[in-house]
Amino acid sequence: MTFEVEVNGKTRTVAIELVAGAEGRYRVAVDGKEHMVDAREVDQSTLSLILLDAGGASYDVEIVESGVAGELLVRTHDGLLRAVVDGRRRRRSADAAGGAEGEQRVVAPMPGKIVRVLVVAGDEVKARQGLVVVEAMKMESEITSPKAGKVKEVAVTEGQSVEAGRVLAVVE
Amino acid sequence: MTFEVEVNGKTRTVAIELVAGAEGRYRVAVDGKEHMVDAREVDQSTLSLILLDAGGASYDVEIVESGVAGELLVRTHDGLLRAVVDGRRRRRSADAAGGAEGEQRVVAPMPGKIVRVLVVAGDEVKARQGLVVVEAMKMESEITSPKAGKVKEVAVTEGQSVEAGRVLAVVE
Amino acid sequence: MKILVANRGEIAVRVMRACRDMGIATVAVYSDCDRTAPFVRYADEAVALGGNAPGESYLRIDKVLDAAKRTKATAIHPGYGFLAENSQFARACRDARLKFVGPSPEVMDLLGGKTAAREVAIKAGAPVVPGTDGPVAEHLSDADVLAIGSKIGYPLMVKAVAGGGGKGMRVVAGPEALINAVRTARSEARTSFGDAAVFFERRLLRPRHVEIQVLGDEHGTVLPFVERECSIQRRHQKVIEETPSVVVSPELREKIAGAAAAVTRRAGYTNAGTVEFLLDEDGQFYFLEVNTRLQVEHPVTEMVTGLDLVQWQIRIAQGERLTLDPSRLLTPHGHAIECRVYAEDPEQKFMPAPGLIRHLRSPAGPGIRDDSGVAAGFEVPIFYDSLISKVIAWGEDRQQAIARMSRALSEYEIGGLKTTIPFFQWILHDPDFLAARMDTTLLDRVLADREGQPFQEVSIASEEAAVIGAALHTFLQGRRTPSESGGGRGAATSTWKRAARLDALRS
Amino acid sequence: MKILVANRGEIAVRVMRACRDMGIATVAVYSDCDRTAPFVRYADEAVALGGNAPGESYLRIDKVLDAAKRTKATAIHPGYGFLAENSQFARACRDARLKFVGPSPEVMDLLGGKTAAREVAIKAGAPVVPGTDGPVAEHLSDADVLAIGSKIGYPLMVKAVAGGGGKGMRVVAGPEALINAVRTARSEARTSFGDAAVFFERRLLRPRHVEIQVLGDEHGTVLPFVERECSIQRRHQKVIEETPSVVVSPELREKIAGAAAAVTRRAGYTNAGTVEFLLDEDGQFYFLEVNTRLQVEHPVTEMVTGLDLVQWQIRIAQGERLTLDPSRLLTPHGHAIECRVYAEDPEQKFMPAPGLIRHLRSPAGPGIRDDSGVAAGFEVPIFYDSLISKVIAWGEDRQQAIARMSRALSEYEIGGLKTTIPFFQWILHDPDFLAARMDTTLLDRVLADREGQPFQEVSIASEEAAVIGAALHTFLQGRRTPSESGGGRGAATSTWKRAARLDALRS
Repeated sequence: MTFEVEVNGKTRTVAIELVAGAEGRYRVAVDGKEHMVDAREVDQSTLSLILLDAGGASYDVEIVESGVAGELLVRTHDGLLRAVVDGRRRRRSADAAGGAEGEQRVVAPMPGKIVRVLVVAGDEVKARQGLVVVEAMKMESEITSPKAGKVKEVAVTEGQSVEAGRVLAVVE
Repeated sequence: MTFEVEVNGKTRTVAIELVAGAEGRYRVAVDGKEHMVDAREVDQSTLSLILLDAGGASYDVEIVESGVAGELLVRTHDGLLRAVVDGRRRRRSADAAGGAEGEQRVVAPMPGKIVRVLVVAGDEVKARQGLVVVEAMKMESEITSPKAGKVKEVAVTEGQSVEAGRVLAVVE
Repeated sequence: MKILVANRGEIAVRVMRACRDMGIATVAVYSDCDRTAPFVRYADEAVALGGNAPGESYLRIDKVLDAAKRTKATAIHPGYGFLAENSQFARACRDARLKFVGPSPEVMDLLGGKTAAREVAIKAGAPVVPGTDGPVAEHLSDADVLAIGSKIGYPLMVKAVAGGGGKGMRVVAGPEALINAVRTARSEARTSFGDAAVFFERRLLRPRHVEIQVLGDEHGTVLPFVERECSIQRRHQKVIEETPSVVVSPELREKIAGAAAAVTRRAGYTNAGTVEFLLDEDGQFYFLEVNTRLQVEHPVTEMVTGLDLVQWQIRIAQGERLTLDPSRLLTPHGHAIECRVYAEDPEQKFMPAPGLIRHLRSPAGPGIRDDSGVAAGFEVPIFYDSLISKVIAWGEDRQQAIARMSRALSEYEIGGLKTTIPFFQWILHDPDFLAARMDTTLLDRVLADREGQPFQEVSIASEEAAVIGAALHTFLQGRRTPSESGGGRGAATSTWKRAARLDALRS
Repeated sequence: MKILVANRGEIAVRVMRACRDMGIATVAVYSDCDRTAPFVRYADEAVALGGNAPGESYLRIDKVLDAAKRTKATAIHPGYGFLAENSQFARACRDARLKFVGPSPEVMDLLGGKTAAREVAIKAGAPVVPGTDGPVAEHLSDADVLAIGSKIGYPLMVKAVAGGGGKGMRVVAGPEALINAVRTARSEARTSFGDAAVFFERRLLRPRHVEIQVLGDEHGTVLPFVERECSIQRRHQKVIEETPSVVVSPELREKIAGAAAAVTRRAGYTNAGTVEFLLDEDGQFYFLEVNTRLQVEHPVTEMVTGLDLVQWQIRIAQGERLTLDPSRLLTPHGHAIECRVYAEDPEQKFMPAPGLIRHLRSPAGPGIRDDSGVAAGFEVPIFYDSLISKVIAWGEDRQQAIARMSRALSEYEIGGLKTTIPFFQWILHDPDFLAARMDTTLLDRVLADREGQPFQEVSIASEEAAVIGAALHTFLQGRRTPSESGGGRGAATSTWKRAARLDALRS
């Protein structure tokens, strides 16, 4: 079975094949590079991997859903990575990235409360100019415009609570 | 909804009723004694209970299956109890208890390995005389006869591995 | 004695642990979103305050006192933050015949306001930073405010009189930024502390933040402790604390501790408190303020002195005398460091990262203490501080403490939300940090320099393991029958929620 | 340096933590049933030994050395148990140019056998318990054996020469029980250590078990530590250890430590070891044996001296000199206690209780260290020792250490199997234990007296909460759709197992 796995901006093709007669044994090819892997599910969030070909390198891999659809958070010994399997790309990254061309939807990066709205529809804004201030965990974060342009729409009001990913404003 | 709950040898009748409009709120009657309970599932094994009628007494109750069919292990702050709900009595307790009348099946109290068989079918044995020796975790445990009588059957052989609850011998 | 803990999170658990160690019953009070938080489950009794925002829950004096009355609590421990430095609350406790575990409201009034505390310090002979003698009046014209600024000199700090934790605080480089800084500081101060008053203080260039823990009993004894070094700050918020400071000699320690004791003695201080100082490169130190409460970073002091500060707070509140050998408190045994694990995404400018903790495994083993306020299945709320845990490492020396901290952080598994752990793993290997070349501006400067660079360096091998893990995870998920995936990974609470939703529908 | 840890469970994790603190790479070796054990996941590399029973896995010198060769390990840490005191293994490591982290095989031969060690002790001037000068020959007639017994006098102890941990040990009250005791002790010794040799020793009536940790470097320095009190034993197996002993004065400490140092110096001891003594009510002490390895209870010594004994083992193996101040090692800072959490059912005569850990939450907070070898989702195997975790509590004094231990045990949630925690909660409140009136016979006597009584006293309120919890649990389970219950509580590994079974069917 083959999967496309995107981690750190790179997409790799991973082919997985069961090895007959050995519990938890898989032949895994990452972009054609073969590994013999002993993989066991330790608990609901943890896979223990031993790469048998690489002198038995042991990896404890914690995998949970990130909350963004289709995205996994994968933690190994030395860091936390986002992984998207089979191109189920998260919408937020598609929004946040992609340069400052065309109409831009500005979304809430975390759940919180709108404490100030700094612009109204029709305002001309500079790149990085503040649009709204979101408060969460006693911290106020100014959400800024990704580009110079005109505010097409302000989609929230002061005092409103928002979920992560909620559109706050549109700049065109 | 009503349940029969057996804990510490006593069976109580517990009636549970949802309280409308309040999240996690239940009216619980234990043998007719009413409690207003705020109950939340914290994780897969843990219920947090607050007994609202009793000054807000807070109990963290860990509940897992004991491995014996129908039996739950319930841990509170000051101890671990076995609970059987709705009379799904465990077979082992029925075997082990119940005095020394009639034919007795002697079962393995834990998984392990039979290291010695001390009797053969037909032997006369005294109460508490050793029948087999089971080894687990580097400890040898002598499994004894619950009564004086005759060994009707020895169901295991030396070197054999047994699961908990496996019949080892029958004494009549 | 029965103690109501008027707080939440890790500090509520911390206080309750001390109570349990002493055989004292505990009462938790909680907001709606904290219903399943560990401190609620740890308490002997728990009373709902209702609401979520601090102003509806943990800051409601009336509700807290009502909970105390209902549960027949005899004392209240305020933790830090929320009502801990609110003298009105301390007074209301006294009026309700509840022992407040902290200093008297009079002392809080005297030392809690930064400008009044400054006066006490001057009278006690402690050196202070040049600044305004009191709050800058709100009705002054911009021109008047600018005149005051010029008199103090730039750079200067605008600080909330009632402040703490970097809230309501602004650094002003020159007159052009002053008026705006005063406005935003006042606004933040009003939101955070309900008091908009601010004052100005000269900003030292590269000072260290050094502070002295004190304990005072109710019989006139005040004892100072070995210093804590808290110079690693991000936007005036401490992120790493340690003790002792490598730049403080035993002689200098005597002097700073002496000044701290003099200030608090003069104020008639009782219970636990901390006197904060700035320390210049030339060894000059300046009184900054007094925190009239237990501090977040108190565990490092506990690790090197062996004293349980919360137990001592309670013993003092019970009227006990401080019978400790003063020299012991000034003689650290080894070295201790604390990292504050925040639910923030260091890779996104430390943006708050509340959310559901889907998996949790805490570090342990030699030299490690984890004071956590969360558990698997708990949803870290958006309403409060983002601190979820404090990892404290002890070592024979600083190097061992750092090595153990780094190991402990590598063991910490917090699944489901972003934390500052990758940031700590980076700073713990920073050459300036390792050499203890630090001042309160270090971290902000370094962070500005490396803007955009990720903190973690995942090795190629680890990245490959992550790729393999993600693919195998998906492979195994796919092999499950549809009925199984419902109860699969990270879905610890989903079944519950579904049941709850059903309830809601029926009712 | 790269260290292969030739052990499993908590001690393998403990050693690897020290390695990670020191930046040293680690290799785990594991049996089939230990595949998902925490120590395998913690290691940088892991090599399967195959098999389960110790004789097929952890005792296979050839397999362990092969794993070291394959992973290019440069040193081997043996932990305790298994091959730790096997001089053949130490010799095989030397032949394979692997540094064995422990004493030389020659020292192990000299001190590992209890009868040879006794001779060294006599020569070093340490007092010894009267007993046979060597093993009791296997070919002797019962009459000859009985004659030896009479010469020593009753009660006497039959002990395995290669023994440890109470295995192969029998107390014999009179001649009528001697022959049977020798037979069963030999059988157990053969099974446990591969050596059936036993010897006899006079049994002191109510001795305390007191032991001295030593460290020796490879340059001739041997340093002794403050004593550990290990008198709380069940059938010669330690269950609680503490330091210091309340009955050992600084003067007595000097004497016992001096004797321990003399014995080990005479043997040319290197690395970590422990010299065990019996201590009479009148303060007389007798050499018992030397354990030529790290001990289970080493953490209590670490807690009161601040030294990391495993790090020192490694540093000594690297050729470092012991530059420690000897007086520091004999001056305890506070008090430390360890409880060994075994997977045993105390209510069923401490019957082994292996099984799947369905839920785990470890204690934490001030003064608590948890050295655990298990995790949620791990199935504690039937093949090895039942130790799953060690809880260590530190306090300023014994009372605080005990209170914290009791609190920590109340926090410990190990779901799915029985442990000795309820037993500890009982003994920690026993008046004799609290007063430290203890000897090695105390626990067995008290246990015999209370036969059948449950250890835990669950309050009526708690019992009611348990009843309500069990009913609500069943109520909520019933409200789930059938598809949900499959992935419900405690079923963490079931989906995996199902997938594995499917694989097996296909292949």
